[in-house]
Amino acid sequence: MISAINSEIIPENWYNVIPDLPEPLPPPKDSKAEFSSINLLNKILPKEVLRQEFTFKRYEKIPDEVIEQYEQIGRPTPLIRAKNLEKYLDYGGKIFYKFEGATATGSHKINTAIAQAYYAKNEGVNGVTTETGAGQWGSATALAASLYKLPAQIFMVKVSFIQKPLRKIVMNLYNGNVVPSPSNLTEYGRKILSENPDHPGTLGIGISEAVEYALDHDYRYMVASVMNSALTHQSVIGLETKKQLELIGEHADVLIGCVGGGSNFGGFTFPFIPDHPDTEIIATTADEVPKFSKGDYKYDLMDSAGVLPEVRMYSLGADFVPPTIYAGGLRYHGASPSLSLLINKGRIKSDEVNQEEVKNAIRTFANTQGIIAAPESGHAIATMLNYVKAHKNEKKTIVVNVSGHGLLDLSIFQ
Amino acid sequence: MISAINSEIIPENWYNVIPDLPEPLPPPKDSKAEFSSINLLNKILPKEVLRQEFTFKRYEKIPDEVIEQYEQIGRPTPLIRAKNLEKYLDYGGKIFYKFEGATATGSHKINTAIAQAYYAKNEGVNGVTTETGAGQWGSATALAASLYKLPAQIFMVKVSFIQKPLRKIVMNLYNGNVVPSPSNLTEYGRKILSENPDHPGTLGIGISEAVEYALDHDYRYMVASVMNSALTHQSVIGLETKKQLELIGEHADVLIGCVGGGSNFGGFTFPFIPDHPDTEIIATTADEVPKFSKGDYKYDLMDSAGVLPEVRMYSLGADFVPPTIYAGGLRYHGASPSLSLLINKGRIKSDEVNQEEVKNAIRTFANTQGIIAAPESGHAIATMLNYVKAHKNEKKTIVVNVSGHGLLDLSIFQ
Amino acid sequence: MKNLIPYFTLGYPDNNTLKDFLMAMPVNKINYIEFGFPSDDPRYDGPTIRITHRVGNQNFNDGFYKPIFQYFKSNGIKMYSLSYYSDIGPKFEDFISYLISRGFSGIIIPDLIIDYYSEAEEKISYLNNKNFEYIPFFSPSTPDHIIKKIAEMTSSWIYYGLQPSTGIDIPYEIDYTTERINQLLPGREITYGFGIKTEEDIKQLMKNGGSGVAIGSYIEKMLEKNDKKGFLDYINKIRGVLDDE
Amino acid sequence: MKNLIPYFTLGYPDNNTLKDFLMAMPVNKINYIEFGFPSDDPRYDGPTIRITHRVGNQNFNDGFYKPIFQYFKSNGIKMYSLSYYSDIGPKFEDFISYLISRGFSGIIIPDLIIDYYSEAEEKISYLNNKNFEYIPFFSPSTPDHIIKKIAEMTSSWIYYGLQPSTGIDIPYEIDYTTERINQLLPGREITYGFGIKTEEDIKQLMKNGGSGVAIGSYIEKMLEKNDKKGFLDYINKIRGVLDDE
Ligand SMILES: Cc1ncc(COP(=O)(O)O)c(C=O)c1O
Ligand SMILES: Cc1ncc(COP(=O)(O)O)c(C=O)c1O
Repeated sequence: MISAINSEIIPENWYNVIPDLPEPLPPPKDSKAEFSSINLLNKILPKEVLRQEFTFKRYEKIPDEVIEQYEQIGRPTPLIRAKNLEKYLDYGGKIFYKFEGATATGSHKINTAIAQAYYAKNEGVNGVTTETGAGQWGSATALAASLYKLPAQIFMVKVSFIQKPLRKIVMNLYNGNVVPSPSNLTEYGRKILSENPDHPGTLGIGISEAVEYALDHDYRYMVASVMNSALTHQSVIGLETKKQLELIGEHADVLIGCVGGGSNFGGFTFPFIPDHPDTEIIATTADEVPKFSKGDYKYDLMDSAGVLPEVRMYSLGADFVPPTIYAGGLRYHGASPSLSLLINKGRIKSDEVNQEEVKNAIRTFANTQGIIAAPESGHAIATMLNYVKAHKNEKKTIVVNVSGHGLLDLSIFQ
Repeated sequence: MISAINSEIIPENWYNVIPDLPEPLPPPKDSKAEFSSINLLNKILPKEVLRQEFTFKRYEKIPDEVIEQYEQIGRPTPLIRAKNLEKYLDYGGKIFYKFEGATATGSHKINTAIAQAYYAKNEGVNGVTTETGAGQWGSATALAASLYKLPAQIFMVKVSFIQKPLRKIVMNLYNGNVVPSPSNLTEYGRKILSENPDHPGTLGIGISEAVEYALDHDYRYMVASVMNSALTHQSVIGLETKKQLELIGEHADVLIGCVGGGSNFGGFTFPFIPDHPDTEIIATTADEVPKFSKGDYKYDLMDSAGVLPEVRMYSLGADFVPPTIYAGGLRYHGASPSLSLLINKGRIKSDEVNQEEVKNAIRTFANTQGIIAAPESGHAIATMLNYVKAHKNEKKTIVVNVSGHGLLDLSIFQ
Repeated sequence: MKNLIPYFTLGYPDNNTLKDFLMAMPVNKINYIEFGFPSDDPRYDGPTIRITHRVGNQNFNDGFYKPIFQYFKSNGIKMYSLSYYSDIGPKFEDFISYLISRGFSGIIIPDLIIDYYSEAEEKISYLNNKNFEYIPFFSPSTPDHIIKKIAEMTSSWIYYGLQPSTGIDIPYEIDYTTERINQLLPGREITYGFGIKTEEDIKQLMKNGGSGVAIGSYIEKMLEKNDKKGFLDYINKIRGVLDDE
Repeated sequence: MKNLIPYFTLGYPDNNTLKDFLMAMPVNKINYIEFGFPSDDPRYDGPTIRITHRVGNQNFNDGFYKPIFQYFKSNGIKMYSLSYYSDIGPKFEDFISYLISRGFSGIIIPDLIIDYYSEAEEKISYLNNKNFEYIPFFSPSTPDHIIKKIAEMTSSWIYYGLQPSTGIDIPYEIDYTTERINQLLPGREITYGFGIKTEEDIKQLMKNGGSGVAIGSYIEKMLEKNDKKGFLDYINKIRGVLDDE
């Protein structure tokens, strides 16, 4: 919204949690003895992104050009008190939700996509490339690239490409070139296709194709989540939320968000870590992907193809194949290292919810608040509803991050 | 967005253009000699809505409970300067857009739905009912009813019901009961079905069914557009826009919006009528529904079934059947009487754009501003792009109303 | 004294019944009377009065009413014609001459400023020149600036319709209405009409500065039922209400 | 004098070549030396040094190096061991006794506060009690409060790695880094290492208060090529840069 107050709500700096973690963050490491995938990052990430990946700087200035685009795509996003829901639940406390679905591409993903595309553009590269599963990240990448007039080459897991034709339309409207992966745009893709022309594709194959494409065409690879730089960019969510709460004189007792790779969750909650020691923070995952309860806190591959480095995180194993759940964005086997550390040290709690709970939560949220949440965000809402039930008589101020809208995922209710 | 400034942007009163029209508004009249469809309104509309339909009051206080729900569903909506588009067009003037797609149901329709449902609830009726074509209005009605805990019975034109299954899911998520019309819930529907079980339905049949249902069940009928009360409720769009422009010290030289029945357009532009005599105002329709250029300014039926009164308006005839254009909301044969009068008197200009222009406009807007506009709103954007081209060297401040998002209409790009 | 202005469509329900009612009316209780000349398209009237026009159109006969008009004129009761411009427009001057010849004081033309606004100024000047009262007809949908402008072109009383059409039961707001009208037309004689609902409302209108009320649909219903007693009681009752104020 | 601290993985590329380089090194140009004890899992080292561990693991032989350690000790050069806690943890006290017996002054344990933070305090106290220097190893990902806390538990110099792992070319920011470190650890002796890129950077680090630099990957590459002259030139050059400051 254009108003005098906008510039006060969008922060000037991103927040990086590294210097405020309870213990040192185990750095990424190479999984192979001879080949440095950390060095590979040097060739495929914009220099600035790489720097931010390993910086100890607590505050990172957001470039003016990025702030301008944040405003263009709908930042600050609203923080709304869910009064109808409070009444429906007969809850004496307060429930707020931050709505990242209000951004142009309908989820928080655009926050880091814009930053990464900006840095890539600044370094004079030819374009950007990435992989996408359900298509949220591909959409954000396509739009961000378009905003900075860069071509975007997107490798979409073939089975999703076929199942979700609307996502392809969205990416095309944003000027993105989308191909089903495996594709014949890369040697790696061609090899797989020659072995099995009907290969359904995987995120790992998509990453490998995107990385190869980046190296061959002087493109840069865009990182969707998990890595620290992405979480830093997403901190715009939490920083806005803090400011918005401050403006109305509220203090968050509880923060709740959902975790795929951890980017919306980290972006939303980490800015509260340094100065809100008493705020309860809860990370929700799907029952079907129980990374925090059944996963190990260990070094593991970020991607099943082993192209990217290993990081220390909660992981169900890089080759973990979850059931085809409706929340595509939560199928990831691990979680961002900083988030994993905070969970391991007990600063952040975790919760798991099942499909039925999530669907009901989305329904309740829709018919009280009007917002049809993304299936991923539905998990956070379900945890919030359970929390209210379990703490009925404590008048807490609960803030939940609704990371995206679900208008392109309605088929789960069919 | 929750912030100190919200309450300053959402107006306290709606604006009613009647007392500021250049000439007296011809009142509605009955089309049949013996039967008063104006009297019928008395039985099917909430009393307050009916009063607002014929009031001369320039300002109508928005009830606190309505303002509260306006905030809940995302008001104020953003007014964003389309800087990326300005750059893309190399335009020396300024382009702003008001984005009604940011509301919960994704279009301006919710603004009047909330008001009507509130008044119905207040009068202690059993529920609300309406007809819907493409589904935008049905979604708004369902949510508004749910917010005030009223049942909603929605008659959806059968052919759309079949073609747009996602819309049905949305209405269900909002607790709405949706049936394909003709249905067997009404005598009228049963009669039609007995003659032709495969009847595809029409808006006229839907209206007749809804009116019958309202009379039989002590429900109230919800009015989507055309009528003055709906335009008054929609004035929240223009009043917010005025305030937002004021806050940033801008003056609108040109206002552009699209016209189906005229509710988003009237709501957006009318508040500028009394004190912006020099502001150019342009109403866009589809080439295929050339009501302002080829229609007559005459008394005509509001609905093809002749249930509602006749009004004086630009009309292509109540039995006009437009080609199946992609913008369902613009197929209406007429336009609100007050808007028609303002066009007839030359205060408001009109424009028509064709499908290809509209698709290109939506594309351009998407890849510069990130917003995928509704096909209806795409018409306003197309007119704006043409305007900029034709007035390249005049540095105007143009404000366009983007009445909804197009995420549930993506198939037009397939 | 506040004005009570009864309305009759000429020829309804038939000439004799109407004459019977008219002649029974106590002339000391009224000072204006409004006669509807049957219209082919009485579009701003509600269903009750619409029917009277259809019936009246069959029955109306100038010869029959000439002495009746004469009777009211000689009793000092001012007569006003209610006519649609869509009917009289083509023979406007003839029709005005006719009204003058029958002793009418003025005319109410509900569709003139609505559907023929561009001709209104000229016609009003014409009437002014003829010294024939043009009674502005305003309603909630008349814009403020037009109320002012038209009122300034005339000096007679003003007819304000509370409803968009006669006999239609739509919520209206008396205090707001009179406040608006008093503000736009300070000191002007205002008659309220078109679907006034209760005696309470009449009291309120008068208390707020109204100078009279016009009664139509209610009377037509009693004519339809040939309920002369009911009609006379009603006239007396309303007269009482007006005098109370 | 600013410190130049060369790093060598013991046993790389083979015992004799390494000895050749070590004995050729001008002892007046260095004051500290860092010896990597070959690790099974040198996970915080980059690819260059990772290989040296694998090779060194095959070749290392205490008997061979005992006189060399003796040589440095007698020349007044302080020796520090770089060892992974994952290797030495199970036999920690024995290993420290061994290092003391070989004349070492202290130890750098890169994974201690990262992967074994809960054991760090106890181990550091143990080393303090033994009067054996524990050299804190910090990097960009060490949180502020931990830098402070660990530094307070020690009094020796501090090793700050500019990179997440050795020999990796990731952008770093010298001014921000030294500002942070000077603020957190005022007056403390800081050695910078892990992938310093240019002589300019070394100058800048020293100008901003650094007390020395550690050089690793570059030296290992010259050992691999058996380029003793290159190695000696490099030592001289860096010495010059440090002395310039
Ligand atoms: C709407 C939405 N929420 C959440 C996620 C999970 O990702 P992350 O944990 O990185 O926020 C995704 C990923 O696709 C998403 O699209
Ligand atoms: C998004 C959108 N815009 C515009 C319209 C046109 O209606 P109106 O002219 O009443 O605003 C519709 C109607 O369905 C709509 O859904």
